[in-house]
Amino acid sequence: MSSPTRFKKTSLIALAIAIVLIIVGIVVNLLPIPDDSMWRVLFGVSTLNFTLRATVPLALGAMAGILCERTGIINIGIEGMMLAGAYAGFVAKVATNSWPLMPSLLFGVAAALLAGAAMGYIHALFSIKFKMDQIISGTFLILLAGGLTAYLFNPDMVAEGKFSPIAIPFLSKIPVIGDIFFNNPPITYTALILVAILHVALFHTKWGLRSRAAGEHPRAADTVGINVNFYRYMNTTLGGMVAGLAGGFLVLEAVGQFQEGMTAGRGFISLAAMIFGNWMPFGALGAATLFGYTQGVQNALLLAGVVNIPRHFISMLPYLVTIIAVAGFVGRVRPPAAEGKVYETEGSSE
Amino acid sequence: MSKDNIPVLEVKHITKRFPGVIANDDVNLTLQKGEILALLGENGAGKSTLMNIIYGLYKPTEGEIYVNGKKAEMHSPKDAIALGIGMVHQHFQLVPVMTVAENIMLGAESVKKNGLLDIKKVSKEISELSHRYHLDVDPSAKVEDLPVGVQQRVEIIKALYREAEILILDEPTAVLTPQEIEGLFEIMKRLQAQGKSIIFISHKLKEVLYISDRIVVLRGGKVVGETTPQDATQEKLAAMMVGREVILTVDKAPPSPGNVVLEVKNLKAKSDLGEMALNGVSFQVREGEILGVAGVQGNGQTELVEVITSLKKAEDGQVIISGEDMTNASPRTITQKGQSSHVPEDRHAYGMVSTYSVADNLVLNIYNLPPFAKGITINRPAIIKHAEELIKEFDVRTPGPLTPGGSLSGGNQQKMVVAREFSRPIKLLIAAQPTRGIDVGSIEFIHNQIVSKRDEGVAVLLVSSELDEIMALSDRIAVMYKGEIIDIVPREEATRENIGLLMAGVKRGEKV
Amino acid sequence: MRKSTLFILLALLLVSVVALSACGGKATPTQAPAEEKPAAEATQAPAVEATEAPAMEKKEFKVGLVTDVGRINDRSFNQSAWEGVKMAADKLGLTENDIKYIETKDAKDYADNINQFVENGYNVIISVGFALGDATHQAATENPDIMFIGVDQFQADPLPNYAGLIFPEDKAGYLAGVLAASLDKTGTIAAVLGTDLVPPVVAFKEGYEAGAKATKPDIKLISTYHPGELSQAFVDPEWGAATAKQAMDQGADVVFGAGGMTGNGALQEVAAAAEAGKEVYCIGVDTDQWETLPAAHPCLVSSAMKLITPGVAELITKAAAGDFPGGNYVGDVGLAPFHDFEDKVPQDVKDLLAKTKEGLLDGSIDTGYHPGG
Amino acid sequence: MGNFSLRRLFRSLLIPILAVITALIVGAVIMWLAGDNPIAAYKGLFQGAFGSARGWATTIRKWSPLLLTGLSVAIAFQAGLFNIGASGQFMMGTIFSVWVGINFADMPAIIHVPLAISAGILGGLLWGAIPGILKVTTGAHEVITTIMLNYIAALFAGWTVYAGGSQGQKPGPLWDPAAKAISQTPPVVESARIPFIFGPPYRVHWGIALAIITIFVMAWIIYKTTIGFELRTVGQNFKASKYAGIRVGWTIILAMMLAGALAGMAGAIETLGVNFKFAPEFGGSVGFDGITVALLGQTNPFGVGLAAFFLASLAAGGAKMQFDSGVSSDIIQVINALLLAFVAAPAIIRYIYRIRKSPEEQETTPKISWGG
Repeated sequence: MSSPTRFKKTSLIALAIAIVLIIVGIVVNLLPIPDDSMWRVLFGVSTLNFTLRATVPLALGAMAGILCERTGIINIGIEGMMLAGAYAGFVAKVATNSWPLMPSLLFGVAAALLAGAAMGYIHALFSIKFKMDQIISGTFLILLAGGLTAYLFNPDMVAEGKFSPIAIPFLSKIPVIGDIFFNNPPITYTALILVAILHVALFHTKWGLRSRAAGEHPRAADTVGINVNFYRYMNTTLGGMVAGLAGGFLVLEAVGQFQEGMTAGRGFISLAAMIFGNWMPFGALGAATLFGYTQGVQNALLLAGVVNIPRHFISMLPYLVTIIAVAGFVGRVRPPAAEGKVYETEGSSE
Repeated sequence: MSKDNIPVLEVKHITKRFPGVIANDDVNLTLQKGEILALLGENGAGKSTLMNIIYGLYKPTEGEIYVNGKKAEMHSPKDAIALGIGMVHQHFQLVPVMTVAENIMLGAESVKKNGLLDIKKVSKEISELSHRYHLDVDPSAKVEDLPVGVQQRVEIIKALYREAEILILDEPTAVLTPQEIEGLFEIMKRLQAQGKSIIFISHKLKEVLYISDRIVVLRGGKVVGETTPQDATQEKLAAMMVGREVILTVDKAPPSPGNVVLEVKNLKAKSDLGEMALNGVSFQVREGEILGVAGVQGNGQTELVEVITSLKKAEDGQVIISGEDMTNASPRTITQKGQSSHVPEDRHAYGMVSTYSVADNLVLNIYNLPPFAKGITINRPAIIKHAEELIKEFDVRTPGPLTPGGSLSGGNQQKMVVAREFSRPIKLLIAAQPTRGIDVGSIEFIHNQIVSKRDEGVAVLLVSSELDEIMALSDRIAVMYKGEIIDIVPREEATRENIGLLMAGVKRGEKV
Repeated sequence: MRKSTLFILLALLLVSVVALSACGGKATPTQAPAEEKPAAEATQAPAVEATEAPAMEKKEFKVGLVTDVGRINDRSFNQSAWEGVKMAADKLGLTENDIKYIETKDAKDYADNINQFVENGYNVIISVGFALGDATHQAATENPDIMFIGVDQFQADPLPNYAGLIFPEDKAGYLAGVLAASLDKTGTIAAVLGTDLVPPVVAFKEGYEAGAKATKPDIKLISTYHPGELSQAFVDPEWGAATAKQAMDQGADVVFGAGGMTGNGALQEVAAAAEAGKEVYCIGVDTDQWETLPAAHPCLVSSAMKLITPGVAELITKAAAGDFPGGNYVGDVGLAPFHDFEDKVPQDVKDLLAKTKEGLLDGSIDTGYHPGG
Repeated sequence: MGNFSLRRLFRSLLIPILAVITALIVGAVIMWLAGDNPIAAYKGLFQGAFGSARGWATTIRKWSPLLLTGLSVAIAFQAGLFNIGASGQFMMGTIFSVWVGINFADMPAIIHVPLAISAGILGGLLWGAIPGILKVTTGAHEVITTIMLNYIAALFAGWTVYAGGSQGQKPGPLWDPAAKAISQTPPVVESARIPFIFGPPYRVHWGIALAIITIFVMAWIIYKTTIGFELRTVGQNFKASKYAGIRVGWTIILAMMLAGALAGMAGAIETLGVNFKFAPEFGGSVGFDGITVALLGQTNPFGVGLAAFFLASLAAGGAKMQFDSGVSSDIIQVINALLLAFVAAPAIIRYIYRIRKSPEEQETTPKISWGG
């Protein structure tokens, strides 16, 4: 029996890139190549570590997008959801600075999830109940989160401490792989696990089956008694939560502080990763890795002092790749069929 | 017809109103166990609405439904499914990107202890069902890769998987090839033998006579008759289905056909779904004659008109207008150079822009011609003046030329479209369903306009699924069946019965 | 579910976020070092007072400050400049109503924000950051009666009513480089820098590298500028942190973080590593970051300081006294105290630093940074 | 008919007006919750925008870019397209106009200024054409492509003025060597600067007149020409426009080119009238503000003019608001966001104020097709 999930071309390309990267990384770091060789610069542990770190928020953002879009709600507001999560996580962390570090950080994560969920719920409410154009609703979330967090943020608030890496026993001792994958802070692990969970959930559970049906053919779902809008509300809210976690990652794990506009376009690159990954969790992870790697390698080149290509062109890569993907130049990506359409239960007439 | 045993399904006094339309008007229906009940009726007779009510998709405005003698409260298909009702929709409700097994279990999933979907178990059950009813499907195939006939089997298994005792098949043969239809009938017989009760919806007389135990005819939302295949003939059923109450007569002189204006040669085209909808259609229309295209909706008439007017691409063949090959020319070339008019079938989608004023709608496809435009500037006074004249001439009831077209009544919207299309000098008129969904007064008016165009020497191609309209207006009648013109009958030789038989795919001289 | 869902939801969201913000804001003062307080309160003070206080009193001396895109309490140069204003206000006996600031939100608004003060009859207007140079120069030309102080604004074309407060950042960087090279054990040190689009940052970097090389000629230097635009370069702590990590992965054990929030991100990353037991140090920039960035305490040996606060205060005082110096005014630089690392820095390093500072001041040591001319 | 049209005018204005009022009220509630004084804030805002000659000057100066980007988004909406790309088109307009502006020093102003503005228009037009062409030829949705093109434009613009790095990176072609390490262009030469109507300190330039003329030109194009008729028909009813013989693909590309041209013109006017140079930080939120302006103005050019004036006054009053009341001007973005929500979903306003939708009333939100 063939698997019910067939990867489309682009998601395969994205995934293949990620896998090649890892394999080359392992080989390069195990072979006795001099430290200052170009191979070490391009695929050194430090570069791959940077890649993973840049990948995590992008992957989480892409998962948020997949959650919403797979049920038929377009989400261009990931950026806003992330920012809201980042700010809420930060405020909660600051408010509990006096607690022991771990509970305080976890409280921060909870707040980030909650704020993200609230943003997701607002998006669902506007899109479904008030029939607002979903793109405009997403734009609204971006503007609202940007404005509100900037308005409320006070730099005198200082968060103390952030998540530190947790080395996984034994696994972290594996050369190269251990350094890259098994010595990370908790949200990084969560993000990677989440991609796998989301993949399984989408393609191998009742919830996933129904969610996808709501996004592909809501009428078909309705005729077998599935409440389409319930799934849309639920998944958009969950998507918001995941985006909120991406914000929480930035504040509570990566930086330790909040900064106005600190998501810095990551929401949009997540969107790009989701599209390039063809709305598949692993495809999107692959794309996010590729985009993360462009940042990592850019920095590695800068650190090595050998860069001669203007960095602007390297930074353009994710955006160019996305345009190429949506234009169908590399095996066309296919969004969920019912995306962006309001589903009303009773047809007006035959 | 009352029997002692309780009917599995009983529908009492169902009325369903949509804004401006009564789709079902006090409908009563019973279904016995193990019976195949055919529900016969033309398009728009209210069959699908009735079935959607039974299936819990629509709420009836009035009336009650009883299942196995118990009153059923139906709020959603979930309730209907729980009561053992299954439906195979006319447009398959299958998710194309999912596999057969996924589609079948959707909403009634089988889950393993660890929370994951139990595809294996479902596949096994599907295999059992397909074995028992000879419904061959591969549970792991993707639906979008399957031919239509197999997709239909998936729909049937979907209902059986939910242990449906009552099966509603909504126009199941509409999309099938003759071989597939035969297969379907075998399946239906087998289901019947296993004690399932079936409602079979169709407008194809032959099929209904062949398969059903009992026939109920619906027209205009009402039940107009009930019979059995033993008591009925195709002619009788056709008369019942089409009805005789509204016979519109139009006074017209005998035709005086001139040169050929429109010639269609071996035209082939695909439907929006990518299937062949036109399989080599050829005909001619001459000056001063009306060629009526009759046929049950969905036999390629829509595509025929769209291809001639270049709204759809022809795959093969030729469209020649006034001697010039205009196959796949731009719509503007067809209208303006080909001096043709088109009253489109779906006026809301094609014929008008509902947010535009009546005046703008009246120049929708001629806004770029003088006097409405000079260069790129639009001459608004000319457009308004034009509108005022046409409103008067065609008796379009509107508060004024600046009222949005969408706020007019259906009949007046159509008069607006007709006014635009009939008011300019043309050689060819293509009118598709020109009187659909409008009031009798407007129908009469539009019919007279069409005839007067003919009398002016215009070649008219009239496509209608209203047999009365075809009979009243046409000089020759072409009948379409499955993307082909099955026959062209001169008006004098045409009767309601022989055209009705042709519409059902029965050729002249062919025995039923 | 339909009724008032929206309102309950929006209300809940807003109230909780706003309330938490307020509560978070209050929580900090008890934790942050005491010296920080004036700045924190100052942010609220003008807001409350301004609406209540009667507008006009006698003849006044009023001082206004326009920030670069950023906050007044940015724990960096905007804040230092504002503290200079307050220091001068104390000295001159000005009330809180006589000093005021505007935070710039958009680079296009510099001129408008300066004009707010011009229109309201302010005597001295301070603009912070080289980016305001053009707007300040224009305003100074248009308003010869008002005195302007431009922090980090080099004057190529001096005006009598416009003083550019500039710093020899290369010298501060040089000291930091000497310190870094002295503490280094792995042979590799790093600098995570805001952007090469801004001369002071370049000066810091060049000085840092020269100082390090002078101390340990074979030292390996990893220094990176933020690759983004000016608008992101100073406000991308995640990049700073990730780059610091990358540098540490490549063996760096001292990291100089110079570049606003971006640099702070780097310092915090190093601090986290230090806390986890790694022997790494970090050096801050602009102000004594021990005071402004408590999160960096585990690694923060010192900071390469620009003494903006006293520089601004001095210029304001001079303006009040009527001997305002137009043109370039060079402020002081230096290293911040070692605080908790006092014992970790060997005496010979301290001596070396003292000697180096002397040499830099008397010109016997050249940092090698001589931009354009 | 007099009464009838007055009622319709009132009806069409009701939702935007209520949206503005509601946004201001919700904004006030947020300020109040955050411990700020909303009354003082709004007073400062109003005085800042209209309380003095300089306030008026600032409002007017901020009006033209908002107006033009608003028109850019609006014209795309008219054709059923969602142009999130105004900021990228603005950026390309800036780059093109600044290139002309810093060169040709000996050209008379009467030629140089129009030439530089036209260059900006061309830059935006070309950048706007890309998503149009991609949509028509490959079906790529303009929302995705314009978002991506915004980033590409910003990076490209950044590269043109890149000062070069200390590690041997080459500077960009428009970089001003006199600016040393700073990434910016040289100042636009005198002859290419748009003259002032009111010189310093007001600095109101003739660009605003150009912008106002553009309102009329756009209104003329949209409502009085066959091109406008085609744009609107494609936007209202895709199928009917095919039926009407309109070249749908070309019309979509044209709409995106017009949209791009308008945003590019905004960039040119800002560069030649206000900034006189380009530096990467001159981008701001013009693109998103344009969406709010277009929707608030109901995509009608005159409505867009009014809406842009309103948003310009908010932006202009921000400094004074902060100065007087201490309320951070970030609240203005919050108000803009709320405004966007309330105008884009009239259902919310109807829900709050229990307004029934009259049957003949049309949705004010433009129709945007997704995936089609």
